Amino acid sequence: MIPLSFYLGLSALLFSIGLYGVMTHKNGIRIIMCIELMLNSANLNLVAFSSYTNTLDGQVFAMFSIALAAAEAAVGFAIFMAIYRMHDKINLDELNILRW
Amino acid sequence: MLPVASLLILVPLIFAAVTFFTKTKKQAAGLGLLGSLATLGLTLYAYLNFDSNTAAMQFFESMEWIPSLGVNYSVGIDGISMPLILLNSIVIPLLILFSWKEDREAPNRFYGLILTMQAAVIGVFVALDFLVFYIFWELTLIPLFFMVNIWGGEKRVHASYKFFIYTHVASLIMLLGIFGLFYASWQQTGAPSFDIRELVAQFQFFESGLLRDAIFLSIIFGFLAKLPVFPFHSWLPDAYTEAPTAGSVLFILLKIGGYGLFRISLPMLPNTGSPDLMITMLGLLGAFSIVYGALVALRQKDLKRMIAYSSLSHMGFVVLGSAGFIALSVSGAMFQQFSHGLIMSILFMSAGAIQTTAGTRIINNLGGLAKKMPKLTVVMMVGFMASLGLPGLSGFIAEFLVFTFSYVNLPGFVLFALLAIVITAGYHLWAMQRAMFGVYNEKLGDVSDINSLQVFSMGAIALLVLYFGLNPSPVLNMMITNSEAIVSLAAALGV
Amino acid sequence: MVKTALEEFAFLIPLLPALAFVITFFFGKKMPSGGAIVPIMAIAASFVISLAITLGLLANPEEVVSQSYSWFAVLNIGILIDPLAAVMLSMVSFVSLLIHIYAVSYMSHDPGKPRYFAETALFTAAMLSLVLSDNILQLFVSWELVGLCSFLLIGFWYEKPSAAAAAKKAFLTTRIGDVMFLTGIIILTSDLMRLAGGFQDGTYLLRFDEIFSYIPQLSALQANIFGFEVSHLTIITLLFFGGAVGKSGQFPLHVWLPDAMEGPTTVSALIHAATMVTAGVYLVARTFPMFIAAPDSLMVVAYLGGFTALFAGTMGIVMNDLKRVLAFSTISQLGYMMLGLGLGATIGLEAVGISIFHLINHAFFKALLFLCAGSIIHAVGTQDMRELGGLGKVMPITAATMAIAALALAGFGIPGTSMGTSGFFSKDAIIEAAYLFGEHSNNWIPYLFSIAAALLTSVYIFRLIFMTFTGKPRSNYHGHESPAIMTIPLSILAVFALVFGGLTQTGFMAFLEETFANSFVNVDIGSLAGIGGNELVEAAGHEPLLVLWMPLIVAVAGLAVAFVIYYLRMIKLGAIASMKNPIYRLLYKRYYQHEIYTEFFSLGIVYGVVALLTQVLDVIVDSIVEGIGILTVGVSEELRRVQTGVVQTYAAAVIVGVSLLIILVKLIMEVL
Amino acid sequence: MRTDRLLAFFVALLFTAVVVVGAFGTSWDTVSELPANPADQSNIEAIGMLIFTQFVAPFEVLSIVLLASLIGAIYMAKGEGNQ
Repeated sequence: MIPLSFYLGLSALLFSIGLYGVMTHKNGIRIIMCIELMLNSANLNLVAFSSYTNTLDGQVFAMFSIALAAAEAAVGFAIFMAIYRMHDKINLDELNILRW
Repeated sequence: MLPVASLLILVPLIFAAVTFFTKTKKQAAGLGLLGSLATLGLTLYAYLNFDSNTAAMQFFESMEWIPSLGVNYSVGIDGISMPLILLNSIVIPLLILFSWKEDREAPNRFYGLILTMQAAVIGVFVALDFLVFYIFWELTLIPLFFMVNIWGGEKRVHASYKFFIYTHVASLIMLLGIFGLFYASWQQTGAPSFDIRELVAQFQFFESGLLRDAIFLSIIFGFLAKLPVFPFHSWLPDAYTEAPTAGSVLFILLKIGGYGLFRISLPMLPNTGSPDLMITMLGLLGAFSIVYGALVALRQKDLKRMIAYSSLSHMGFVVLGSAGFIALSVSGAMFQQFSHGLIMSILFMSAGAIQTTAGTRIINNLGGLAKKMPKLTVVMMVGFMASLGLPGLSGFIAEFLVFTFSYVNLPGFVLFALLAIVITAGYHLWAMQRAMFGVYNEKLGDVSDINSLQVFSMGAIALLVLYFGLNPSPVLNMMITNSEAIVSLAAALGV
Repeated sequence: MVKTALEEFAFLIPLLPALAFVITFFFGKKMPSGGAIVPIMAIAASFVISLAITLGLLANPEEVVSQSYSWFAVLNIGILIDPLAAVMLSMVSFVSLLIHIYAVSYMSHDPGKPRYFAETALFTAAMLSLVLSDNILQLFVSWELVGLCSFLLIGFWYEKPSAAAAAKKAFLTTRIGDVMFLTGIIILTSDLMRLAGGFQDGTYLLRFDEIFSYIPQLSALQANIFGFEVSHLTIITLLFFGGAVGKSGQFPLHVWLPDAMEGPTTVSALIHAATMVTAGVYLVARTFPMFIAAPDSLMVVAYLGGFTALFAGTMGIVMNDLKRVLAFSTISQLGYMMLGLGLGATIGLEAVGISIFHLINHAFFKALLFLCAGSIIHAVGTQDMRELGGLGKVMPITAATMAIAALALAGFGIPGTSMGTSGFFSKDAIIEAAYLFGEHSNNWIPYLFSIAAALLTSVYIFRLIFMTFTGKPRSNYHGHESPAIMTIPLSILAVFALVFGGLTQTGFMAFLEETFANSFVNVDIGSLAGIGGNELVEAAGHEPLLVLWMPLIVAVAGLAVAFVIYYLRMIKLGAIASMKNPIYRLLYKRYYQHEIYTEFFSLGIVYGVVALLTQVLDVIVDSIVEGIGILTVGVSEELRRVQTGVVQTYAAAVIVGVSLLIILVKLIMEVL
Repeated sequence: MRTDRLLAFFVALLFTAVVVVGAFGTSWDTVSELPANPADQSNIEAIGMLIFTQFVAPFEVLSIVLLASLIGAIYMAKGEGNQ
């Protein structure tokens, strides 16, 4: 049987990839995609724990989390569209009006 | 019997609230005067019904507030607080009369803040619960901050922030000490309590000497910064100088630092880990403040700043007398608080009157004012003479008691502080000679004497200074009763 | 019966002038001549009461008037009228009364009359209260109050900058002495508390009888100062004497007294000649049992007094200002009184007698001298002797009375008889005592001081007389004799200056020697002297004839010198009395004390230290506080750059933070 | 730019290392054997039951959140100008 740790390791790897993407990319769309990746790695954790502890709560949570991810993506893209209309770009590096 | 202690807080507070909503200056000043007179009436009622032969709490009231934390709303008056309440209630109506004819913006707020201040200060004096005490303690900051910030002089913003932040930080450190006291006592007794007297009594049972020292030092730091004494005085010259006359007088009436010293710190003092060290520290701070304040005052060019430093010098007596730690030196310190409030009120009112009429407070730019302002000169002379400790005026009684009876335990410090007497006389006379005597400085133009209301208010305080200098017993007796209680507590513990 | 009834009124002695002060101060403007009548009536009443009590006391010196009331805390106020206080009371109220009457005319043109009379009334009240206090604290309180009145009255013409400055100087200089006095009281109180084991109900520790009863224990207490073992009693008495030095203008705190002449002449006569300046002498006399029981203290008193007598005399001979000559003369005579007290080391209680005798006589003739000077100034308008001359014809009464006063000051009289001016009997007694002291202890310095000072006294006072009243006017002025209201007090004082000493000589001394043996205090001076290591001898009577005549000889010599130089003008003064002559310049500049004190001590040292303290310490403390504020703002200014506004940075920071936190927690868990 | 990427890489690496070490270093309190039921691998019915019984309240809240975010997203994406 595959130990739980392997799942966790995989999820950590996925999360890190998403993180790396968030940190390096400038395009908002890409960043949202990377965030999705991170979310899904978390979902993977939930499901894994759910299976290995023989309860279903984790899977239910994963469902909720997916639904929330959808909402987040929807709002996120909508925001980017609004930004795009204002600035003609969605380069997050230059959107630093909250600086200092 | 009336619940005087609560009424003394409530009456000025209600009047303050109403005053804030008045529209004209007349209404505001009138309501302010009415409120302060009502407070004075209550205080006189309390004073006449006061028994000065017992150190016990009188007019005691208590109500549960937050039972789970042992917080009660409990108030009462004893010989430590009675004279200070009296001082406050006497000076505030006179202060309102003094500024009656001055024109200023937002008079409703001005008089409202004065009454708020009175309520807050009296609240500190009557509170017997640490939480109530602390709430009123912090409440005093607000009127003073706005007094300086709105109606102050040129550098008012800086001065007000400096004062606020400085003493607020000190208060927070004091709050830490209070919490330490609270938790340690909770651990000791198993029941939470914020009662000042109980916590102070519990203090001696804490096992760790380090804990006791830490609690004592953090609490006394709040008091020393509020008094203030060297080296915690930096806020004083700026705030006192930049404040309007009424603000300076309110600062003078802010006697809560010394009050805390007598109410909380002194009973704790013998039970600290190293009482001798603490007494030496206090004695040193006190004696040094006396000499230091006098020396720095000698160098000031601004009349008001000079008075501010002289106030610092006087506050040294409070600490030195407390450190002397025998009944008469402690009551001398208490009396110094009382008499200082009266004397400094006169001095700040005089400086304010000079600034209003002559337009400057720089001593060298004045000169020969006595010719144009004879009434002011007489009253101011009384104030100055009292401030330099002339016998027959109240300042001397305090200084004599502090010096003479602190000498028993702290001879070296007293001899050092005695140096200040000549210096004190020096700067007072120098200022008097330059500003009031000599040839009239024609550049000042046509100055007029103080108006009759001002003569009345300053004259009344001057008469009180004289009265308490000749017959201090009406307030001194209750102080002695209470300081004997404080000191005998220490003696019972074998300190 | 009569006496007990009088005792009931004793409290009125200081109270009436105090009331007069209040009335004159507030309502004087509405009364004729500035309300002068109120203080005059009050002081007259005080004088009558004092005199009546004194007369009662003369009959029965054992039964002194003594009343004590609780004041505040454990301290009291009270009245003690023993022989010492009684004579002082009578003198003070009498002289004050005469000067008040004189001042009605003298001050008649001054717009500040109500203030003047109010302040002199207050002064009289304080002075009387000083004299009759029965405890050291009340004495100190009154002591300070007379100082205040002196300050106010010197600065009476406050618009004159020199007057305001002189007032300040007087107050500050005496304040130095006052601090010493106060320190003495503080040490005394704490010692007494220790010895008595705290305060008992009903006993007032600071009352003189209590203090005196602890003298042996006090002298047994030893303190170590700079390696010297010193008795507490010595410290206390020297500190008291420090107060007396300030108040009575002894070297080195005498500098204020000549400047104090800026006040009205009546003030100089009242305060700076007759009454206040003698308070120091009174203090030492009052606490004489302590002084005699303290080793060395009386020596200091004697030497300083003798030195001051001589030192002030040297400056007196070169002054050109009428009042300044008299001021230096006052300092010199006060030195005699101190010397007389200091000689108590040899002659015991008699010292109080001769010293106070001189004090009283001096009050009469010195007040008279000042009032005469005032009469001249009032008439002529100048007080520079170089501009005067030949006034004897214009102002005969003034000239005659002033000559009498000068004779009294110089001490003219015939030894061995009761023929002589007042000053003769008292000054002679002091000089003889100094001789006795020299013979007894083989220490002739006090005697030499006193005899040299006697010569100088005679020279400067007759110089004044000759320069003012003889010869021709040296400037244009129109003098006239003063009105009767001024000359009558002059005449009364002249009578006293002439005959008081001769009439009361023996009785006075005997009366005063009862001071410390009566129903209030009863101390054995002889045994106290033993404690202090002072050997007493039986007093005078067997000195060589030359010694008895010596004071008169030097007085006549002084008169002769003054006559030759200033009347006959046989010696050209131009060469000697010029600023080129270093001795003359030294004397004229008053030994440069003013320069030394103001520039060296006060400016150089005190001001320098103050500057240092202020500039450095206050700035440091303040800048620490301000610095903390600036630091906080500065650091946050830098720290806020962390908020880049870029989401990725925040994400990275969060992740790094979480990771590091986990590692940290893990590490801590490992260690524990 | 390069340093940024490198930095990001190290941050990600740090995080991976921490989590992986944590995951492998911990003894997880899991069931010893996964419930092997070859016949019925699906647990959708059980999940559905849970959602509509125990977790019904969060489910309802979530539906509102979804709705709200949808409306918000549409509103924002549409923009103000082009009706």
